[in-house]
Amino acid sequence: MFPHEEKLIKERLGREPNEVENAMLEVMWSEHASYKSSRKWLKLLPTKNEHVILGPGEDAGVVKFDENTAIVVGIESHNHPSAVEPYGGAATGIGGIVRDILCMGARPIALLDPIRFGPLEKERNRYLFEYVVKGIADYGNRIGVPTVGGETEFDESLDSYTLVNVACIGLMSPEELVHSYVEESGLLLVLVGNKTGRDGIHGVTFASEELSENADRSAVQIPDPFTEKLLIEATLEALKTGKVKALKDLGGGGLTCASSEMAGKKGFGAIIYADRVPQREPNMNPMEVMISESQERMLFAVRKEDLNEITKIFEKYELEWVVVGETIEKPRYIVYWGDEKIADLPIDLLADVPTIEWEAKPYSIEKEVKTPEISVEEALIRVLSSPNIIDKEWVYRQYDHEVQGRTVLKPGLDAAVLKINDEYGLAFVSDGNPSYSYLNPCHGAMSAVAEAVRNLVSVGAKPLALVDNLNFASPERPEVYWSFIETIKGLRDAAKAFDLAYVSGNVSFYNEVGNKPIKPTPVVAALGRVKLENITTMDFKSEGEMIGIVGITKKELGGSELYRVLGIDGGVAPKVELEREKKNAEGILKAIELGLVKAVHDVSKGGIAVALMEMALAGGVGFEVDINKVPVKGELSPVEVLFSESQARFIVSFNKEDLEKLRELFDEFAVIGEVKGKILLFKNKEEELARLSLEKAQEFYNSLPKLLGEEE
Amino acid sequence: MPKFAVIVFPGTNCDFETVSAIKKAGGKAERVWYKQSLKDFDGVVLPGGFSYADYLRAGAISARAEIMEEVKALAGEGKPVLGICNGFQVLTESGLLSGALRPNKIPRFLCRWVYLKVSDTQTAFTQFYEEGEVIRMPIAHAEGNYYADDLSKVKIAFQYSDEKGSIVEEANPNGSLLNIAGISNEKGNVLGMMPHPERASDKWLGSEDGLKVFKSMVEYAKR
Amino acid sequence: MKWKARIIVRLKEGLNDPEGRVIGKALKNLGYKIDELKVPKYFEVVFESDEPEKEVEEMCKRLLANPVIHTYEYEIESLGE
Amino acid sequence: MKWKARIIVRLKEGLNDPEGRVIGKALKNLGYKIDELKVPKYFEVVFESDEPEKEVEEMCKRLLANPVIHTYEYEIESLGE
Ligand SMILES: Nc1ncnc2c1ncn2[C@@H]1O[C@H](COP(=O)(O)OP(=O)(O)O)[C@@H](O)[C@H]1O
Ligand SMILES: [Mg+2]
Repeated sequence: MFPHEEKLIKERLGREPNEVENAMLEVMWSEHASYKSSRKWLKLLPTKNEHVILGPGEDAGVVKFDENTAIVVGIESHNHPSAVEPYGGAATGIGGIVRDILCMGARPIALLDPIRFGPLEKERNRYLFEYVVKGIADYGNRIGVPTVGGETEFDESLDSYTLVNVACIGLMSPEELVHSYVEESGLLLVLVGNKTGRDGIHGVTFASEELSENADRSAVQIPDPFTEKLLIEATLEALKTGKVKALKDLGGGGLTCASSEMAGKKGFGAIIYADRVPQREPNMNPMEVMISESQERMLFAVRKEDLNEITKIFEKYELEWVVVGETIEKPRYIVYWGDEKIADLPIDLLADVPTIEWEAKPYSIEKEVKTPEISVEEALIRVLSSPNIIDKEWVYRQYDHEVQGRTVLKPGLDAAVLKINDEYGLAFVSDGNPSYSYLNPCHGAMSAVAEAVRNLVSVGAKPLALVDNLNFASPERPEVYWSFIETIKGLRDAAKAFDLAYVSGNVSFYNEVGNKPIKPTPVVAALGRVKLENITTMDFKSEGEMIGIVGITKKELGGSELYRVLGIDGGVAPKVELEREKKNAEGILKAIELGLVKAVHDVSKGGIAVALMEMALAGGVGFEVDINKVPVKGELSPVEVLFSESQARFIVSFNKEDLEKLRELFDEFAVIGEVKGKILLFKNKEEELARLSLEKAQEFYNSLPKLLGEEE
Repeated sequence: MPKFAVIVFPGTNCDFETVSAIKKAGGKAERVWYKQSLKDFDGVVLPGGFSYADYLRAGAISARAEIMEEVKALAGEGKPVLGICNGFQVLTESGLLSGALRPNKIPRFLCRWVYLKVSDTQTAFTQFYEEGEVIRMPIAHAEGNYYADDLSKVKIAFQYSDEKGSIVEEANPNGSLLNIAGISNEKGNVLGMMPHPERASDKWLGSEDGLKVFKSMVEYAKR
Repeated sequence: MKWKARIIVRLKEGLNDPEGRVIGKALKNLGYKIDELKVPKYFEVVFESDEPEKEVEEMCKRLLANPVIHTYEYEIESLGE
Repeated sequence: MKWKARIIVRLKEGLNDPEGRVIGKALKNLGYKIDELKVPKYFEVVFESDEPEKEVEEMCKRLLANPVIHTYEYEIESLGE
């Protein structure tokens, strides 16, 4: 808390808060819980349209899939805890987002894990990477929620740090929605799940401070997926009774946050009997109990006469429960410890935190640079073997991505697809491009949305809704705050262009190590709806198919994978032209609907070269392309054509007879080659630029275990 | 129509899709919490998941639950008992099938599709397959490496194979003895398998090859 | 009477130990000269009993070890009343 | 010189320990009077070194334990040349 805030609290309260009150206010007024530095800007984001049942404001957003089906979606970061204890930090991140979905009334059905690390050459980064993945695997697998996709990125700027974001979706029918707030007094507040220990006592404030060298153990917790799984089943069974009046999980801010928000949102108050909370550690004091962030706990509001019916369900699942308080008419937040009243605050004092606007200072680092002289062949090999490009199979094979029996498109493709009913599936994907965002925060943010949309349409899905996770350094740095605002503007404009809304999101500030800010890292997760029979994949299907490119290639290599492997920091980041993005995406959907394309893949990291290689490897068949046929704007060398990361582009394969119909769908379309043989062959007119056997390419592509020192 | 109990232990997580697959195969099926009784059921399926979070050893704690006495009795009567993944681990841990499922040769969780050769069609769960038929199903486990010092009391039902049905080392995902993916007791009414037939019972999910496991079981239970 | 048992459950001789191998390899990669690394399971149990030896033996047989693949050993220490 | 280290890695006091709790409960269900059950990690490492103490300490810090949540202890025994 800042001094001016302490002063304001004293004024509003008319006295000094006591120690317990102060601790509670401290967590509620933290950046993490109050969004005080971001709230004002987040309001710029579009949050409503015909698909939105419930926008931001509760634990997760709700999207209409069809008349009988609603999808709950949320995204969360667990960066600091994962940097300190990767296994537990990442695992409890999964636990948190899953409970957010659950407490809206939905069964969690899938997870995504966009995760980012420093370079793998360093021991600490390998350690963080391996244990983050293991944490996600052990938790997600054990609770039976499939992790169906994600991102894995490595960047110098994250040395010894990690960004762990997780997105989750849940499935329910719209009338099953439960809210996180009560609308009557006299309800019992029932705390269910794990005992409360001294976990994360400084967690909320911790997440809002730069990572210090000796972060103490209160920052991290031991994950308990066993209890989480029981909580999921017990909660869903309790909800079936129709007698749960409000439901919230305990996350940041613990019991204080959950109960005060549940009671206060619609103007009621609460009395909490803190001494009733089951304690895991001896001699805990009231303050510790009230703000502990122990995991795997939920708070239910039920009427007295329904208590028995509901708690029987908890007992069936051998979950500990206790009536920890009740809601009252008066809008106060009162805490007892035995007979002693230890806190008594106006309930809105906890939630009503004034915004802070920091100084924002623009920066401009984009500038033309010359691409070094390098042969296509060498560039190809360097990029194909970059950790950012190679196959992430090592990661997603550790995740049960099939449990619950819905996963139609598995990880490794453009987007995952989950079967929702016999006719339709839900596509789910996440994207972020911090290297672009660093050079140009606004266009970087737009590209995250645009890429997510491209990934959705590539599998044949029509975009439905978005969530965003904004990972930034300290907002107190003027350049960072400016980049944050630019990011929001980019996210806003891109979403508007596609008629999409953000239904939920998360902001994580203060991501820095050793006094160095991270790159602005907005991560977007997107949902789409796809007719099962339209689902398209990126693998080349058979020899003889023609290869076409949609979109224009420009000299946009700033933040590209080529520049990264060549150690070039600057350059001009790809610019997003929203009209073009929209047109091309619609064209792709149309082409898929009409059955004109065999394979579709968006062009992203690594440019055309990587997109083609991925399509070839997925299909087990080679190609021959002439890059001279690629429509370009400006003067580009062959290397630049192949590795530019210009936006709004797709590669498609198709049968000759469909060429004319395809041309009609796009303003910018060119045939660049054909699917053929077992060789990846790049030509410039007649000149051969590079040739690589499928086998060799596969070897590069599968080199992650080797980079981790696993192969004998 | 025969009725199957799909037993749910704390931490079981493939129960719903297993019930669906049995229904699709023409049987009746119910999720049965491990404290309920198995009276009135014509067969039992122990589904996949992480009962007791796999703490100690996969399946070890569930195998000591009281309901397993009922499962043993039912098996003794000749009724079909199928253990899938964690269910297979429960069956070996409880002694209903001999041997043990050890950590994978690369000791971590592995989720991928595999080919299986059907090595024995004389069981309650494989009668609708052809001898030697090659089928596709996903595996998803960390402890599926079958080991036994004595194979005399079991029959091999499924083996990891290549696409053509050859039992080769490269096709062995977890280090299992003789590429064993599934075994049954001598009578063929108790079968455990690591691959997930319920995840291969819908064309949209990649294959319907697993459906015959349930169809065979339903048919067998009708007798 | 209260007791504390320290129980070690080992893989039978001759069975390969993928978990030990991988951790050993990871330590080798960090530069140590590892000949062998094993990760037996280890339990510390505080319990009440009149027949501690018999009960610990039973706990191992009935739950903590799997006789198909494991051997076990233990020490029992008295914690008094 | 060759050495054998026995390393025990424990969760710090007060941390949640679902694994120990679940296994302890399973033993209770079998009828034993369990007060507490813990499952520390246990490693037996045979290695070559000129500075065994220093290296074991390092192995713990770098890989086997995370000082944020774990404490560790070890014994080192000489196995001669
Ligand atoms: N951490 C991860 N968890 C699960 N799947 C992942 C992870 N990282 C990457 N993937 C999967 O690998 C594939 C390629 O990822 P990526 O290169 O980021 O895709 P794209 O460039 O199309 O956005 C995707 O299917 C993605 O879901
Ligand atoms: Mg890609």
